[in-house]
Amino acid sequence: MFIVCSIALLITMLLTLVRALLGPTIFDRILAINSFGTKTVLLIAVYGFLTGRPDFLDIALVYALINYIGTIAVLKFFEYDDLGSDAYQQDDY
Amino acid sequence: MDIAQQLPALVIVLPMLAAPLCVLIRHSALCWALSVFTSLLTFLSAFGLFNQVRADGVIRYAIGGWAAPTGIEYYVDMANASMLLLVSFISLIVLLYAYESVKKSVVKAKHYLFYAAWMLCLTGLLGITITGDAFNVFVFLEISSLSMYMLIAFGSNRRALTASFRYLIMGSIGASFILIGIGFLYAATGTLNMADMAGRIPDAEAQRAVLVAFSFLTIGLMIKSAVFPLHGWLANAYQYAPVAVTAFLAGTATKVSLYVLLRFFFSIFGTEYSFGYMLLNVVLLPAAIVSFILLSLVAIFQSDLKRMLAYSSVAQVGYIVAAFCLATEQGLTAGIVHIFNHGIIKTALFMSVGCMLFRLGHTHRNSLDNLISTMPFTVVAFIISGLGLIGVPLTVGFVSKFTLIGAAMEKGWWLVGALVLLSSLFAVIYIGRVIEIMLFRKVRVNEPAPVGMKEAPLSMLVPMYALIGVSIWFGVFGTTTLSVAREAALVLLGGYQ
Amino acid sequence: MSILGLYNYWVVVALMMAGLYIMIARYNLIKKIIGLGVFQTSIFYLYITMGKVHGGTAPILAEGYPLYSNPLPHVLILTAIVVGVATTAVALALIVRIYEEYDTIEEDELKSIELAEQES
Amino acid sequence: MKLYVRQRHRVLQVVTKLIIPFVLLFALYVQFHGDYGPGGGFQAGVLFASAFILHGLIFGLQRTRSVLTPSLLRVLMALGVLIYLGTGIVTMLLGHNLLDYAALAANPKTGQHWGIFAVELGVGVTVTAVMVSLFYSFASKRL
Amino acid sequence: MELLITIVLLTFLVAIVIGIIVLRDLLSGVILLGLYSLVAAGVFIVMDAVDVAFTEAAVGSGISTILFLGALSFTRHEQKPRGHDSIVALAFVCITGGLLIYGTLDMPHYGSAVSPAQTHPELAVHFLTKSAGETGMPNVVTSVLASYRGYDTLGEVVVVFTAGIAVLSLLGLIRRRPEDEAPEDAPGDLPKLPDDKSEHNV
Repeated sequence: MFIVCSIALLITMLLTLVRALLGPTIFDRILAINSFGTKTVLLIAVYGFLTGRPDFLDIALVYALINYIGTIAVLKFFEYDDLGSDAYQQDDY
Repeated sequence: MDIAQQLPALVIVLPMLAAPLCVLIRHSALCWALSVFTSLLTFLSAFGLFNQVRADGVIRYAIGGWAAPTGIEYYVDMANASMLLLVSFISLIVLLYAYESVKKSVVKAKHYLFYAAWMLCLTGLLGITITGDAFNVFVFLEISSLSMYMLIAFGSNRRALTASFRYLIMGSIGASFILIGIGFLYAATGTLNMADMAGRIPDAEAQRAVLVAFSFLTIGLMIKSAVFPLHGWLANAYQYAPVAVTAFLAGTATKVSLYVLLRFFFSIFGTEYSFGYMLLNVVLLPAAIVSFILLSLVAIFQSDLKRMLAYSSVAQVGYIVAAFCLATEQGLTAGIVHIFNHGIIKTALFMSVGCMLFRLGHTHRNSLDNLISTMPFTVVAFIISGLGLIGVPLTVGFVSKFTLIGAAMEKGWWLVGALVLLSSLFAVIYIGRVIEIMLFRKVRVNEPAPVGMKEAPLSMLVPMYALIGVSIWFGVFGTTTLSVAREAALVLLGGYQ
Repeated sequence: MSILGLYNYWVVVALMMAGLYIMIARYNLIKKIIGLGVFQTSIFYLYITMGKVHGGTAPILAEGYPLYSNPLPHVLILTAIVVGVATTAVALALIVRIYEEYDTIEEDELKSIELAEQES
Repeated sequence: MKLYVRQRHRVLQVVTKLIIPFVLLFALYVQFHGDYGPGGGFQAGVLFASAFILHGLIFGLQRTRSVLTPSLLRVLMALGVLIYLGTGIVTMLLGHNLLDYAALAANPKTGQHWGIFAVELGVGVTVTAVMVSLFYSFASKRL
Repeated sequence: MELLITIVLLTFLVAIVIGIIVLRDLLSGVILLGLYSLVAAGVFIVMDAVDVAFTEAAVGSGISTILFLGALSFTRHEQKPRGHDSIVALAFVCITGGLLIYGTLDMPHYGSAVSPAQTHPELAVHFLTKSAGETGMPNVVTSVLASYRGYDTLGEVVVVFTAGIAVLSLLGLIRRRPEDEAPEDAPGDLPKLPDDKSEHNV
């Protein structure tokens, strides 16, 4: 069960990787990499159960978090060319 | 707390403590005072340690209370006790000297960062020297390297930045190679402790992993100690760093890497393996000879004093490596004694150049006409240490070159001895020309005399002359350093107990 | 299994060399640092490979697992990762300063600017 | 136009506001659970820092900087090293070797616990401060 | 299964590195480097190095990507089409790689339990069998990191600190031109530089 699952995940990872490498525009890459990260999170979770030590799910959490932050950073960089800007919000939030 | 017992730890802990304190204090003069005080205490600890080692032999200090191969230990014998002494002494002297020149060349708001980086660099260099653990060498190497990049980037010319960056690239490749080497050694022996490793290598010698580890460590350390084909980073880094930093680095950084090289070749791999089986001579000796011949020649054609001295440094590293290649007790003694002597002379030379820089604002050889009339003390200091660099009798340079040539003769390497003499001739040329200009060439008529020219401030002259005093002392009474160097050589050749 | 026993090492070597190549051959300074990242990560990989034991599990002791992988390479690499990111940060800061001073981050342009400066 | 600009990243802002406390909580968990599971001071420090980085990315550096001021960061940076080194110095003062945590309590095992706790705290503080300050330095292009 | 995952992920790594070499756009390079770290961290998990994977994911693909993006925002994003055919570099790399391959030929195979590194009685074996009794921690990596090799970790913290002050001195916590002598970062009220975009991206 877990084995089939991980093989399926590896295949989808391969597909997104292809898009990440070939992707004509930068958005293709960003999207591909974001979903690649998600697949990695899943793979780690599955692998934890596969080897019988599911207590390492913490790491999957970190991956998810880093993936989120990384994607936001790349997008913000792409849009504003400056990571620290707050140009889009002048007053309350 | 029993101070005598804690000396090995104090040598590291004191400067390491001073760095964050500097960041907390943030007051320029106070940070300087703290750094000087710390350097003094470190020097005293190193001195105490040196005496202990001399009296009782090897000291092993188990950090964290975990006995050697399990934990990390400080392993202090004659070889590194004397290196500790050299590094902490040069740091102390140059720091005393640095106050004025830093005040002039570094933005005031960053003084505390400068001194913090200095302390970190000192920590790193001392940490590399004192440790008995191979991986720990890498960690402290990175502390010293990162702080060096930062110190070099303090230089006022924008080229300091590119110099620092190129050094960073080379240094990172070197450090990564060292990391790979240590990894292969770990794979082959299963241990990281140097003494334990030395004991296990004879059994693992047949493995290719050891061979690869040896090659990678050699290349990595050659980069770090600027041996000929891999010396590219050094000239710019020395030229564009603030002069106090150059003086400090010239006396310590490459020397510590050379010490690590010694440690790995002679104590860990063993003379037999390094020179008998791996034929290290075939690679290293030509590199060393090219170093001291070619780069002495290059030095002749440099019009900037700092750059000239930088190339001369590479040449001197060549002497030291050539001495190691002899792989005899005599040769090793010559190499070690030259590490000390060159450390002292080159630091003194850079300090005197710094005095000129402080007053003139530049160090072009051709504009130093008749400098003796305005800055007599600086010029005399330059001349004395320049003579030491050439190797005139009664200077430290003579002691080490004499020993080196003697060792080469003893081994029957006449050619090496002759080439050393030839390269000394080149040194006569490049130092001699500068001296000639400073003493005899008249000020050109249509050039206005520099306004406000006077001798460098006392706070720079006094430390410089203290260092020159030391160099004269060891030049006249060369037997002291020679006997220490011989003991160190014996320890290194004898391997770990 | 034995055919694949060294596959790991070879791939790691290839990755390392690719990183080193980017570092040496590319003129763009940021690209050099990207190469450094690849190079260092591959070295970490080399170390971790050495620590792995077949049938072992992560070195967090628990009931019912008799065999663990070697924890020492993990510790060393934790330190090395930190060193790596420290180096990267310093390098990038230098690059930003270089760009501000020279208005370029291409190695060959920097060289020609410096050469012109030296001649004048 | 102004209205549009203000509303632009509302979803991200709300989501981030919700996430940040959990990230901090998770960082604390990693910091103090490092003895039993994966993690420790370094990882926790990075997670702490990433919470602030996330805040900076979404709400702009100005606001983040009013929470965690640069001078505070500088103090924290040094403080972490001092905590770590201080632990070592205390063990030296107690007559043991550098970083021998057994000195910290009568029972060596308890001493180890205290020592590792203190040391990990030091690591966490320095790493958080340095990572956030690196972000400040590299993100303040237009400030 | 384990082996399969390892091999597939390794192949991904190779593909990513080829991408990094080929692509000229620096932003793509940075993103791919982050991805490289993420995949490498995945492999570390398969190789039982959970702590390392944790750190590599957080640092390699989190922090350093952000640092790279920050640096990119100050500089140009395009790599100029040069620096491709360096024979010397290629030769150097090939020799080094060949040496490494040569060295690994008689290495203990992947996963071997009888290599010197696994059987050293005072290191690997000591840590796995005695650390729980000596430090009372189930996570051997933490106990080795903080206690047995606590000194290395001290060095590591100092390295981080060094990087912190190095970047502080190079860039400052608030960017401004180097000749600007104003007192350093006053907290609270932040001196706003004139809104001049040309200042940094000329």
